[in-house]
Amino acid sequence: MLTLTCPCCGVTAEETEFAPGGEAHLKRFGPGSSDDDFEGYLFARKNPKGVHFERWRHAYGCGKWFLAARDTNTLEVFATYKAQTSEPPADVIAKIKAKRPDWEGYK
Amino acid sequence: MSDAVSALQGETHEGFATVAETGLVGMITIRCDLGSKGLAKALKAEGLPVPDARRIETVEGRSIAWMSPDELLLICAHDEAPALTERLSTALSGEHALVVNVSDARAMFTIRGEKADQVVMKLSPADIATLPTGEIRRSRTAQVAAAFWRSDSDTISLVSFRSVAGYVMGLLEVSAREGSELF
Amino acid sequence: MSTRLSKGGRLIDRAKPLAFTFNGKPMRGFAGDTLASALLGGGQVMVGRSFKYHRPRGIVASGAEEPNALVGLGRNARFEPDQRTTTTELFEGAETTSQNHWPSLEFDIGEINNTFYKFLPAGFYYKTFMAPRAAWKHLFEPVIRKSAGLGGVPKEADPDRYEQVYAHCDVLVVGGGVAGLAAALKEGRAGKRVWLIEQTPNWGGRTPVDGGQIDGHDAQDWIDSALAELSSMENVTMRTRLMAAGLHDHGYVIGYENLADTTPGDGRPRHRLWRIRAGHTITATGAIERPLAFAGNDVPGVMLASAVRDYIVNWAVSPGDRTVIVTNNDDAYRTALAILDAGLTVSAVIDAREETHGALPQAVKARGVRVLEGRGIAKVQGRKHVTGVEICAQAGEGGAVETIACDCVAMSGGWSPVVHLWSHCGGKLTWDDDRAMFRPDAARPPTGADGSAMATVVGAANGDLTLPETMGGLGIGAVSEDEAPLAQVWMMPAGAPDALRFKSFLDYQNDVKVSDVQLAAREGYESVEHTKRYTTLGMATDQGKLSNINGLAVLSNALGQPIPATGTTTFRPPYTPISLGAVTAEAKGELFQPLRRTPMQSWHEAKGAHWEPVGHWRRPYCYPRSGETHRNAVNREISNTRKNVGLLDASTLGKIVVKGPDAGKFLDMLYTNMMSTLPVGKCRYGLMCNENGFLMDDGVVARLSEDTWLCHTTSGGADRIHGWMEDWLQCEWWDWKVYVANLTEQFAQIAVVGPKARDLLERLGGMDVSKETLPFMQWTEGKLGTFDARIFRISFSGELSYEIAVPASQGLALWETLMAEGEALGVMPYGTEALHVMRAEKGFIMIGDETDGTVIPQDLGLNWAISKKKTDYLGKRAQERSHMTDPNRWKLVGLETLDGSVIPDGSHAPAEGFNANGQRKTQGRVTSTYYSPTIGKGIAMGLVLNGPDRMGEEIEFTGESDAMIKVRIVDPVFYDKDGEKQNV
Amino acid sequence: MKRYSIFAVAREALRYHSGWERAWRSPEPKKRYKVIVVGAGGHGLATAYYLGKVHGITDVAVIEKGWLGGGNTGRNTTIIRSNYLQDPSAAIYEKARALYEDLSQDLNYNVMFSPRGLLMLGQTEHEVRGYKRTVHANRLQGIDTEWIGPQQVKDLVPIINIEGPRYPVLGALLQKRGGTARHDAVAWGYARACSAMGMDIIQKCEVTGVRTEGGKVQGISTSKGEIDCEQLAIVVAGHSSVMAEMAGFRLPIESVALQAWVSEPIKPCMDVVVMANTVHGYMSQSDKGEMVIGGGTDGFNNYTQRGSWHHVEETTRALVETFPIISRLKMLRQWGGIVDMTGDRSPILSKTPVEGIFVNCGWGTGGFKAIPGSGFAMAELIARGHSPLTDEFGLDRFKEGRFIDESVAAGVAH
Ligand SMILES: Cc1cc2nc3c(=O)[nH]c(=O)nc-3n(C[C@H](O)[C@H](O)[C@H](O)COP(=O)(O)OP(=O)(O)OC[C@H]3O[C@@H](n4cnc5c(N)ncnc54)[C@H](O)[C@@H]3O)c2cc1C
Ligand SMILES: NC(=O)c1ccc[n+]([C@@H]2O[C@H](COP(=O)([O-])OP(=O)(O)OC[C@H]3O[C@@H](n4cnc5c(N)ncnc54)[C@H](O)[C@@H]3O)[C@@H](O)[C@H]2O)c1
Ligand SMILES: Cc1cc2nc3c(=O)[nH]c(=O)nc-3n(C[C@H](O)[C@H](O)[C@H](O)COP(=O)(O)O)c2cc1C
Ligand SMILES: [Zn+2]
Repeated sequence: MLTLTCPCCGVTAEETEFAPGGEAHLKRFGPGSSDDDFEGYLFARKNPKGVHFERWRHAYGCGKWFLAARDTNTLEVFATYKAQTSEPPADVIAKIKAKRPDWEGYK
Repeated sequence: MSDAVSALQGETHEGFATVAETGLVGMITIRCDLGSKGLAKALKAEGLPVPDARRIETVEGRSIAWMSPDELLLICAHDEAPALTERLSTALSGEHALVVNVSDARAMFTIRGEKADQVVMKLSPADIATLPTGEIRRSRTAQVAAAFWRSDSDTISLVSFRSVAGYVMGLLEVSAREGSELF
Repeated sequence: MSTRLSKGGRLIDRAKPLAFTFNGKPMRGFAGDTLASALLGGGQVMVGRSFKYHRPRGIVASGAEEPNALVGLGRNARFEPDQRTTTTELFEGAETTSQNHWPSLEFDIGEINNTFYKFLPAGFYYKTFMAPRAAWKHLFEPVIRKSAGLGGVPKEADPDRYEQVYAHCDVLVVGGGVAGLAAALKEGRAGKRVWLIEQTPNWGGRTPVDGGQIDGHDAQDWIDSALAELSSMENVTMRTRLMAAGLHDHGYVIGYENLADTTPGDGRPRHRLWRIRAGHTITATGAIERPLAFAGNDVPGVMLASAVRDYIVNWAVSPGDRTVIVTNNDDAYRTALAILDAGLTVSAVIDAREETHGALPQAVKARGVRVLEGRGIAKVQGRKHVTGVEICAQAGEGGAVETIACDCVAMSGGWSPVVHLWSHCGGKLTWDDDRAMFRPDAARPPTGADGSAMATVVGAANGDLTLPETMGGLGIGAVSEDEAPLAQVWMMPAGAPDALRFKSFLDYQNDVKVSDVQLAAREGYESVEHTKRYTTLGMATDQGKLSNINGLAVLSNALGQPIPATGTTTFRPPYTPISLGAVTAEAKGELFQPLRRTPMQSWHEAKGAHWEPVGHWRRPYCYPRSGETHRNAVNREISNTRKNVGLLDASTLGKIVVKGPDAGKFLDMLYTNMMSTLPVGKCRYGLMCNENGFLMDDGVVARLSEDTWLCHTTSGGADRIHGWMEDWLQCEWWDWKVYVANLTEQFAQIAVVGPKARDLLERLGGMDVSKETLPFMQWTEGKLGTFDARIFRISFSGELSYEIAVPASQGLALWETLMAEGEALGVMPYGTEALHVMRAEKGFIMIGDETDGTVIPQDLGLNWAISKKKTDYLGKRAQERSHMTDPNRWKLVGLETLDGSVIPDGSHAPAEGFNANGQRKTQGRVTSTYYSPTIGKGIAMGLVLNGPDRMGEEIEFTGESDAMIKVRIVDPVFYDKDGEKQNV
Repeated sequence: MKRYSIFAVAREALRYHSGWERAWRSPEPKKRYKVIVVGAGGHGLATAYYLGKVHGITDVAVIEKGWLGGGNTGRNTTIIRSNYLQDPSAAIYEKARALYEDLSQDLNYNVMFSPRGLLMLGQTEHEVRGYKRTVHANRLQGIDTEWIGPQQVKDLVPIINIEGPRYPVLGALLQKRGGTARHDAVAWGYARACSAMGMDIIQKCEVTGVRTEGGKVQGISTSKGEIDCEQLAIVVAGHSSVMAEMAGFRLPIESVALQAWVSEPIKPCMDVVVMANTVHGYMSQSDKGEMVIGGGTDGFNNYTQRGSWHHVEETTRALVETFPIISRLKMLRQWGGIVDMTGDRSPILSKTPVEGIFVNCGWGTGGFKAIPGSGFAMAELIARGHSPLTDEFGLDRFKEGRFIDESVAAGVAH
C-alpha cells in the first residue's frame, strides 16, 4: 500500500486516493505514423524490474495527473513531478542516479 | 423556489458525535488560472480572497476553498448561487475561466462533538488529527469522494456528491454509533 | 491431572467466577482466564483431534503459537470455528465444542487413520487414488475432504458488526513486553507521536513470569512505572487486545482489535481493523519457545516448558501433578522452579546436554530435583494422556534406560524470535548458530517509501533473549540468572530409528512428523518451500510458529547442509488469523457499495420499481403494477409511450460541460465526428473511441455558447469520460485552453416521450416548445411552469421527445408535476427495459450491447458519424490497421425470425465447416434481441459477416436448445423508418 | 522412474518408505541442449514434457532461478475452466481442460483434478447477456456449458446468498467439468515426468543474459555459467519483459501483483467453484478445507510478490456479501504473485524477432488452467514451427489490431 506525494496540491496520501495510469512519457502516434510506431505507442512497455516512470492521478484529491519515478522491485519512490513534460526532469534523474548508481539512465 | 430539496432534507443522527445533513447549500466551481488578476478582482468584488493552496477561507457566511491548482469552490447560500454564478461568469468573461453552479450536485454534512474526529478516522485515510483549521482535505469516505474541513472548534464539515448522500449518511451514522468510540 | 491451584494466579480474579461449557459439559473459570487456562484448570487435558490422523490432542502452548487447542465457539449465527483457546478470553456463558472427530472427542472413528499412519506418509495422495479416473472426484476426494477440514461450518449470516479505522503515527511499537514498553518510553520521551499495541489483554509480556530486575527494580514494579509514565504522555496511545497482523509496504500496518468477543451481542463492533500508517515500526514481539521432536511428543499432557510455568504463575493452573522437564537449554529450569514454588512435583529434568553448570540448573538441583544429563525422551507413554516417559541416551538410538511415571511433560527446544512483521515486507534474517535461531539482520531491513529502513526490532524478537540482553539493547540495565549455551538438539534421541521418527511430531495440527520431512528430502523436495508444500509443514492455522524452525533443521540435517543454506519459508500476513468480518467491516448490506440515487429515486421506490443496477446507480427496470409480470409491465410502458406519453428518469446520464477557446478543437479530437462546427443552440449525436479505435461511448452534444459545449455520456460512462477528458487535457494537450466540469449530478433529467409529450409540456406553461421554436436536435432554456429548465429536443425512442434538465433539488418536484399534469394524457413512467426495446425498434445502438470493447463504429454502420475531413481524432490511427479495415469484419444488421419468435440472447450464427481446432465456424451473433410490443414480434440486431450486403437472406442462429432458428437479415430500423414520429 | 500406485505405497509402508527415489534429478547444466526452456513453472515444464512425449525431443533443459513451481504456478487459486468466449481462447483452454482429465494417469502423479463444477454468477442484466453469449459460443466450440437459474444456483451452492439485495443472483454460467487441481502437484508431476525422460531441470539457476548472433539465438548466460542451445523458449510469466529485454525486444506486457488468501480450514461446505464478477470475487474450497479466495490486481507495475491491502478488503467484502456465513471465518494467510498482463489480456505464444526464440507468456491472472494445453501447443510450435492452437496468439496481433479480448463477456479471467 504505497504512499505518494502529489506535486500538484502537496498532499501526501495513500495509494487508494490515487489512480495509477501506466507508463509515463509515452509519445502519441496518430494518423500517418508507421505500424511499428503506433504499436509501440499503444503496447510495447518497458515494464522494468527497477526504475520506472509512471503516471498517477490524484483521483480522490485535486484530480490532477502527475508522474512518479518508482522502483518496481523495492517500491521506493524517488520523486513525483508534474505531468507536463515529455521526459523526466534532470533533478529527478540525478536523484535516482544518486540512489541507484548502476541504473543505466532514462532510455 | 419553495420546492427545492436537499438530498436528505436535514437528516440527523445522535451518537457519540452528532451527524447531520445540512440541507441546501450553494456551491460554485470556478476553474481559472488562480494567479490571474482578473480572478482576484472578481472575487474581491464579492468580498472574497483567492485562497492559498489547500486553504478554505470564510468571510461573512461564505467560504472559498482551494480545490486544485486551477479550481476553487465557493460555498454560499443556496438561493444566492445562481446569481452569484452569473456575476462571477460575467466578471471573468475576459479570462479563460469556467464558472458553474454545482450546488445541487453536492450534499453537505456536519459532524459535531468533541469526538467528531473519530468519525472521520473510521472513514478516511487522511490524517484528520493533523488537519489544521482553515485547511480543506479532499479525500474519500469509505468508497466515495469527499472533502472536509474544520468549520469550528468541534465541528467538521464534509461534502460529498449528492447521489451518494444516503450512503455517506449511512457511514456517518454507523461510525458515530454510541459504544464504538475509539478513545 | 491438571487442576486449579488454590493460591496465586496473577491474571485471574477469583472474585469473578465464570461459567462455560465444553462439549456441553458445564465448567467454571475466572475472569482473566483464557479458554485454555479454564479448560486446563477444569481438568480437561484432551481438547481436540488432529487434522490427518485424528490423534488425541491437548493444549501445548499458552499464546498465539498454539497448534492444537482449537474449538468451535458459540452457536447458531454466532458460531465460530477454529477458535484458538489460548488467546480467547473466557466469558460468562461461552459454549465451546471440540473439533474434527466423529462421533465424539473421546471415541473418534477417524482415528483409524492413526492406525494406518504408515500408509499415509507425506504426499501419499500424490502417489495413489489415480485409478479409475473418475474415482478421485467421486470417491477419494469426498472422503479426504470430510476427514480433513478441521472446524465446523457456520450456518447463518453473521449478526455482528465490525469496523475499520485509520490511524497515523511517527512510531508504532508492536508488543507490550518490557522491550516494547522501553522502546515506547524512549520514543515518547522524544516527543514522537507513538502508538504502542499489545495483542493480549495484559502488559508486560513474559517478564512477570520469568522474573528478573530492571533498572534496579523488580520487573513488575518497573513495568508498572513504565505504564504509568506512558499513560501520562499525551503523544502516546496505548492499546491492548490489538494485534499487528501484518506490516505492509510503506509502513502500513494492519491491526486487529478484539472489542466484544467476550460480550456477544452487546451491539458494539466485535472486531476492529486498524489501518495504521506508521512512519517507523518497532517490533518488540518477543520470542516463541520451540518444542522438541521425540516419539509421542503430541500426547495430551506434553507442553512447552514456558507454557507450563505460564499456566501456574498467570492462571494458577497446574498442568500436572508430576512433571518431567525435557530441555536443551537453561531457561526450562525456570519452569522447574515455578513448579516447585507452586508445591508440585518435578519428577526429573532430562537435559540433552552432557553437562549442566548454569545458575538455573544448580538452583533446581539444589532443591532436590533429579537432573538427567545427556539424556533424551525415547517415547512418551499414554494415548489420551501422558502416563510416563521412557528415557534414553540422547546420543543413542532410543534404547530405554528408565521409565519415569508422570502426567505432564514440559519441553523446551530453545527459543525463536518472532520475526514475522520484520519479514512481511522483505526484511532479511541471519542465522545465529550459537543460539540456534534466525534473527533479524539489521543490515537488510524492510524499506519504505524513501528507501530507508521502515522497521527495527528490539528485545527477544531481535534475538536478545535474556533479560539483560533484552533491556541492554535498549540501554537499560537488567539482571537475571546467567544462562549457559543451549545445545542444538532438534530430535530425540539423535539416532532415533524409523519407528520413533514416525511418531515424532513437528507440525502438530497438520500431523507432520520428522519422518515426513526426511521423506520429502529423500524424494527431492529439497527446497524448504517444496518440503513445506509436500508435507504441509507450517501450513496449519498456527502457520508453523512452533514447527517451522524444527522442520527446517530436520530438513537441513537430511540434506547434510547447514541450516542457513536451507533458509526459512516466506512469512506472510496475518500474524494470527483475522476474521473476514473485520476485513469487511461496514461494507455489507446497505453499505456494501455506495448506492447512487437520483433526485426522483424515492418516487420510484414508492411505486415499487423493479431495479436494474447500472454502475452504482440503481435504475427502474420497469414499474410493475399489482399482478403484472415484469414483461407485461415493460410492454405496457412501451405501448403507452408510443401511444400517449411516458416519463423516463434520465438523471443518470452523464453531463459534462466543456469550455474554452480550444474547446471545439478538443471535442473534434475526442469525437469521431465534427463538433466544432455545431451551431449554438443545436445538438449533435457523437461517438467516442479509445486509442485502439473501439467505440467506447456515445451521446448527444449541445453547443451552449460560442465557447461552451455540453456533452452527454452514457450513465456508466460519465465519470470515465470526464476522467478521459482530463487525462488528455492534462497529459497531452496541456497547452490547450479548455476547462471541463462534470455536472452530471447537478441536474435531474427527465425524458418526456410520446405523441402527447408536447401537450404535456404546454400544460405546464412557460417556454415555447413548438415544432417551430424548438425543432428536433435543438435545445432551449427558460421557465417551464415554475421551473428553471433546459430542454433538449432529442429522441432515443423515435417518438416526439424532450429531455428536460432542472437543478437536482427540483427534480422530484418537476417529476411529480409532470405526472400530475399528465394524468389526463395517460402519462406513465417507463423504465430501462422499455427504453432499450424502444431504441432497438428504432435500430439505435446501445453502448454495451452493440459494442463490447471490440467493435468500431464502422462495424455498426455509423460511418456517417465519422468525419472524413478531420486529419486526426482519438482512435483514427487505430482504425487504419489491417484488421480494422478487413472487409470480412462482421457488420450490424437487423434480424428477425421467420416465425416472429424472439431470438435468444447471445445467439450465434454458425457458418459452414470447422476451423483447424475443430470448432464450428461462425458468421455472426446477435447483439440485442427483444419482443417488440409495437411490432408484435421478436426483433433483433446483430453483427453478421458481410451483413449489409445480405439483406433478405435467411440464415440459422443457435436456439435455446440444440435446435436452430431461421432468421432473416433485415434493416435494423424496425419502426418508423422515415422518422416521421420524432419530427412532428 | 518407479511407478506410483497404491501397491507401491503399501509396499513402502512396510519399510518406512525408505525405498522411494527422487521425484526428479538435480543435475548440473550441460554445455549445450537442443532446446532450453527458461522458467520451471507449469507452462515451462509442460512445454518440455510435450516436446519429449509428442515430438521425441528430449535434449531439453528447463532452467529455473528459484525452486520449480515457485512462481505463479505455486501461488494461484487453481481454477480450471474453458468457458471462454473467443474461439482461440476456447480452443486452447479446452485442450488444456481435456488434458487435465487424464493428467494424473498420464503423469502417474495424482494432480487431483477435481471437475467439481464451476459457476460464473450473473448479477446484472448485462452480465447475464454476456454469459448467455458465451453459452452459445461454447456450443459451437464444442464446450459443455449451460445457463442455469437462480434456484439451481442455490441448490448447487447452499451457502450462497441469491437474494442480494444489491445484486441478486439472476442465474449462472455453469461448466460442469470445470473445477480445480492441486497446483503444486501439476508442477511436480510434470517435473518428474520430464526428468524421467532424461531432461535436466536445473533449479537455483538464474538466466542473466541471452546470446544472439545475426538475429539468431546462440545460448544463455546463467548464474551457473554459459549454456548453448538451438532453440530457446522464454516461459517466465511475470518476468517476461525482463527476459525480453535481455534478448533485445519489448513485449506488450506489464507485470502487476495479484493476491490470494485462504481462510482457516472448515468442513466441506462448497462443492463448486464460484466466480462473482460483478462484485469482483471468487472462491472455492480446497481439499484441506480452506476457502481459497482470489482478489484483484494492483494497477501499477510491481515485482514484489506482494500486493496492496485494499484489494483484500474489496474482494473479501464482495464474498461476504455473496456468502454471508464466511464472515466468521478467519483469514489464515495472504500472498501475492507477479502476473504478466498483455494489452488485450490474452496470452502470447509466439515466435519473436529473434530466430529460435519463442515466448509463452501473458497468461496474467488465468493461466493455471491452461498449463497442459499451453505446453502441448508450445511444444508443437517449437518442434514444427506452427500450431493451430497458437496461430492466433502471435505477437503480430498487436500490430494488426487483431485482439483476443475476453473481458467482453466476463470481467475477470481466472
Ligand atoms: C494469486 C493468483 C491467482 C491465480 N489464480 C488463477 C486461477 O484460479 N486459475 C488460473 O488458471 N490461473 C490463475 N492464476 C494465473 C496462473 O497462476 C499463471 O498464469 C500460471 O501459473 C503461469 O504459469 P507459468 O508457468 O507461465 O509461470 P510461473 O509459474 O510464474 O513460472 C515462471 C517461472 O520462471 C522463473 N523465472 C523467471 N525469471 C527467470 C530467469 N531469469 N531465469 C530463470 N527462471 C526464471 C520463475 O522463477 C518462475 O518459476 C493466478 C495467479 C495468481 C498470482
Ligand atoms: N532466557 C530465555 O531463553 C528467554 C527466551 C525468550 C524470552 N525471554 C524473556 O522474555 C522477555 C522478552 O521481553 P520482550 O519484551 O522482548 O518480549 P515478550 O515476549 O515479553 O513480549 C512480547 C509481547 O509482544 C506481544 N506481541 C507479539 N506479537 C504481537 C503482535 N503481532 N501484535 C501485538 N502484540 C504482539 C506479545 O503478546 C508479548 O506481550 C524477557 O523477560 C526475556 O528474558 C527469555
Ligand atoms: C490453492 C492454495 C491453497 C493454499 N492453502 C494454504 C494453507 O492451507 N495453509 C497455508 O499456510 N498456506 C496455503 N497456501 C499459501 C502458501 O502457503 C503460499 O503462501 C503460497 O503458495 C505463496 O507462496 P509464498 O507465500 O511462499 O510466497 C495456499 C496456496 C494456494 C495456492
Ligand atoms: Zn493532488
